[in-house]
Amino acid sequence: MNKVVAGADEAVKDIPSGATLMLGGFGLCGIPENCITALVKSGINNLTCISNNAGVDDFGIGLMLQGRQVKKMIASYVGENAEFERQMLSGELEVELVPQGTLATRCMATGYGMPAVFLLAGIGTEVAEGKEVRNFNGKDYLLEHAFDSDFAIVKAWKGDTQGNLIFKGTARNFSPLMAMAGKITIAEVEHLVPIGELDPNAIHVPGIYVHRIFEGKNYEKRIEQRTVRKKIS
Amino acid sequence: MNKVVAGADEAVKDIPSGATLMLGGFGLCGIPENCITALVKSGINNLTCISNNAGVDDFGIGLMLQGRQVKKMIASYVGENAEFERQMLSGELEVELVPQGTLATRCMATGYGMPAVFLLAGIGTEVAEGKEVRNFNGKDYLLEHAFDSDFAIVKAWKGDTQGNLIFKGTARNFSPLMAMAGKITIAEVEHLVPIGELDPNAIHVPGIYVHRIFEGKNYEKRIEQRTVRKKIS
Amino acid sequence: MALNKEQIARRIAQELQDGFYVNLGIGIPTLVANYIPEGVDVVLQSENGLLGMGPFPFEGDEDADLINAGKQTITTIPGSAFFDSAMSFGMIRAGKVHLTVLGAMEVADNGDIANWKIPGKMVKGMGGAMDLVAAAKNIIVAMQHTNPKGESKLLPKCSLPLTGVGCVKKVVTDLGVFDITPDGFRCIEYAPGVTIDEIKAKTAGRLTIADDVKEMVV
Amino acid sequence: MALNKEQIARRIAQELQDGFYVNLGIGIPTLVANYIPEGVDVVLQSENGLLGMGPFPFEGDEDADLINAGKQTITTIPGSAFFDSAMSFGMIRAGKVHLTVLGAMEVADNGDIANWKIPGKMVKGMGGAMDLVAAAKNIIVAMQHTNPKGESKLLPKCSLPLTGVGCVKKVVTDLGVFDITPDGFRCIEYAPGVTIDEIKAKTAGRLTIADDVKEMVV
Repeated sequence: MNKVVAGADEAVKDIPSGATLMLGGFGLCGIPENCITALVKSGINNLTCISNNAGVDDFGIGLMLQGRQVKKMIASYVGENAEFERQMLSGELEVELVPQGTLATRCMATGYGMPAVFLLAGIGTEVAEGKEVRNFNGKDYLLEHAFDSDFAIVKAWKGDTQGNLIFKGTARNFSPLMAMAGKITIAEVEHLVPIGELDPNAIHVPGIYVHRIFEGKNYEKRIEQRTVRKKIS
Repeated sequence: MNKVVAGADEAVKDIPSGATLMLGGFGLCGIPENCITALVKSGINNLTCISNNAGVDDFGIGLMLQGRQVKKMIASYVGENAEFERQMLSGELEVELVPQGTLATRCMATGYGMPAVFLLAGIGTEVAEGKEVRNFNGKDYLLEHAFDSDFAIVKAWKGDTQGNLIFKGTARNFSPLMAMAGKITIAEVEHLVPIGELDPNAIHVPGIYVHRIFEGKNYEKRIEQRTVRKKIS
Repeated sequence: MALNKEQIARRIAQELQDGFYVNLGIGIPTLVANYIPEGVDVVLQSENGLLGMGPFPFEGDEDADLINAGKQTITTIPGSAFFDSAMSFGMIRAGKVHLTVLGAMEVADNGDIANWKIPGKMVKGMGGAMDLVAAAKNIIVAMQHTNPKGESKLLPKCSLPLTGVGCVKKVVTDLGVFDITPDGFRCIEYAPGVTIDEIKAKTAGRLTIADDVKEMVV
Repeated sequence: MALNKEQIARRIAQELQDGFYVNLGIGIPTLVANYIPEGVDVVLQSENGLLGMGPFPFEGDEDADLINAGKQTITTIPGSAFFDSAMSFGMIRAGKVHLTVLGAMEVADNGDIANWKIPGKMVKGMGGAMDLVAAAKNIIVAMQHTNPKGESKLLPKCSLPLTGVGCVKKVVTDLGVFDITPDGFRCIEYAPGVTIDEIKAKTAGRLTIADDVKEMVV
């Protein structure tokens, strides 16, 4: 069951304007760089993007914001993205801010076929406004719904031609959850290997969830906050 | 953070009669053999056991049924365990039969701090009796609650002294989910290794969920249905 | 002449399409794996936590940590992946499995299925069947047309406790192939040597015969 | 004299107990990792998917695939484990993390906290803070006692949009240590050189002084 496509342009070519996309990554860590470049090039717009952050001004989803391709962001953190904050405060960009764990769990719910779950985060805050509150064992929870996403786009460390994925370090973050949640899931990987090369016990996302896969090129893997210790010699 | 205990007897010694236990395994595959032996020896009773099956008559949880240690079984499958079926039909044993996916997801809900989830299985059947039904996007779902379990007892393939666990093959099944759901989680492992030996990317259950760990002995790993092909030479 | 189990499995195998992820239940459904058509690439899911199930192991190669949902020793094929039971049923519920084949004690002409319990007598438990029938996109039942007493298992209404409601799409028995339609069972194929009259006589539920009904090729 | 950030962090580190799993937020809380007491074995959780966070890497050893929740490059210690964000917040919600330390813009005397938004002006987003405060067993806030304008951040009621309700257990500021009680903030320690009068003057919320209030040891 070969799911390999030629590259990012082919992988995203049928994504239409107006689509809802999930994009993996936390900050700039583990973002699908190749696909984002292809999406920027494609010029599609009116997108709804579900992603923990929106990159920075000049990298990651920030590039799609610069190009006014995004109609709505569903995210947990604006962070240091000035253009994101500006578009949000000016009302140009529709923004749904979702607590990070709720965001992750709503992605998981989609991939696990659960329409809704009850979660703690946001009880008593503006996040709870308009949401159903229910008490279980003396604690209040919010009813939170699974996402409906047309495409999920993630970057993995290794993948095989059948779509099995393995992530590395904290670049895993939301990506496996989103990979499981896409109606169509596109995975770009740093290392594409033949089937049989990955340890079946160590796979994070089984290929059944992945529809297209390719080996990405020229990863920049930009670091947002380079923090180091001095070597004492 | 060393969680190593001497062995099965020590690991289970504070489990009281009347406790609710989750026990990993599917059929006889991946069951915590050492801990079950220790539980049988301990003579505690009035237990509620949550486990996909109850082993066979003379192995696994079947041994605890034989010894009348179990008051209630929560399981998806009786299978070929004649004593289980007999005790259930005679009313000696209280039994809650739960669809397998619902059982797994209710375990996961516990470990993920979700009090309840909506699931499809059992709609329109006797499993739905007395349960809340709710429609999402035109489909009916049952409200299913997380389990409340005092102890979770699982067997893993490898584990380190900090409680990180890795499972092998289909011996994984319910075990990671249950490991995450126990108020106290006991893991017996085939290979106990020093910290740092397991690949941090390949760990199925992080040690935060595990309270006691030891290397098991004399694994029989009995096969329920030995099915083979003939070699054509 | 009615089909044997192998032939039922072979007929069901014709339903497999290239690229399908398939879950095969215990019994006749397991045999379907032996008849996957040439050139059709399917991946078998075992709900106890495996994608990429292979054939039974050679003698001496059995691994206690490698079984299918029927607890039989199996093997894996290259590209396989293991996962826990929550993910396994998660992918089933999320509609990622294209086809589920399972056995049944009874099927009703509206697609209801019963296969897990005979009250007061036999209780095997539902295992994963309720999850599978509630969630799978496409469910084919493989079973004998009648029970050992000769009574029809294709009924107007199930008499046994249900496993799922209105979920079966197709039934393949030793006598023929039946789609579930708003008008009940529709016979689209009959087994070689089996007459329509025999099918009518042995089907208790509502039954229509397709205009283009034909002999099964197995 | 009021404490500096390092001293606040050092004081909070005294709350760590052997065997704790701890989540440290961005800012002062991150510094707590530098002052873990001798003989106290704690494991640091980073909610972007890591247990067993180590110190910052040596120059040249930075790995873009290895960051903390503040997006800083970090290292791991032996015994670490990576996982996805759903499991990360799952273990937080399930109460497996013993202590969470985070910063705040405002804390109310009933334990409410606000730290994610200044309407119309600054919206960083709540990130994982709402999940952490809603679920963690024990939450300590590390912050300056007053804002840059000199206004108290320990209030009778938060003026900013809330992050969580009634969840903070303890506040450590540059002026002292405060438990949240039914009677509001209770000062249990004051920073060296800081007077109770200064604390009273700079605390807008209800405040009591513990009978055994003492000078902080940092």
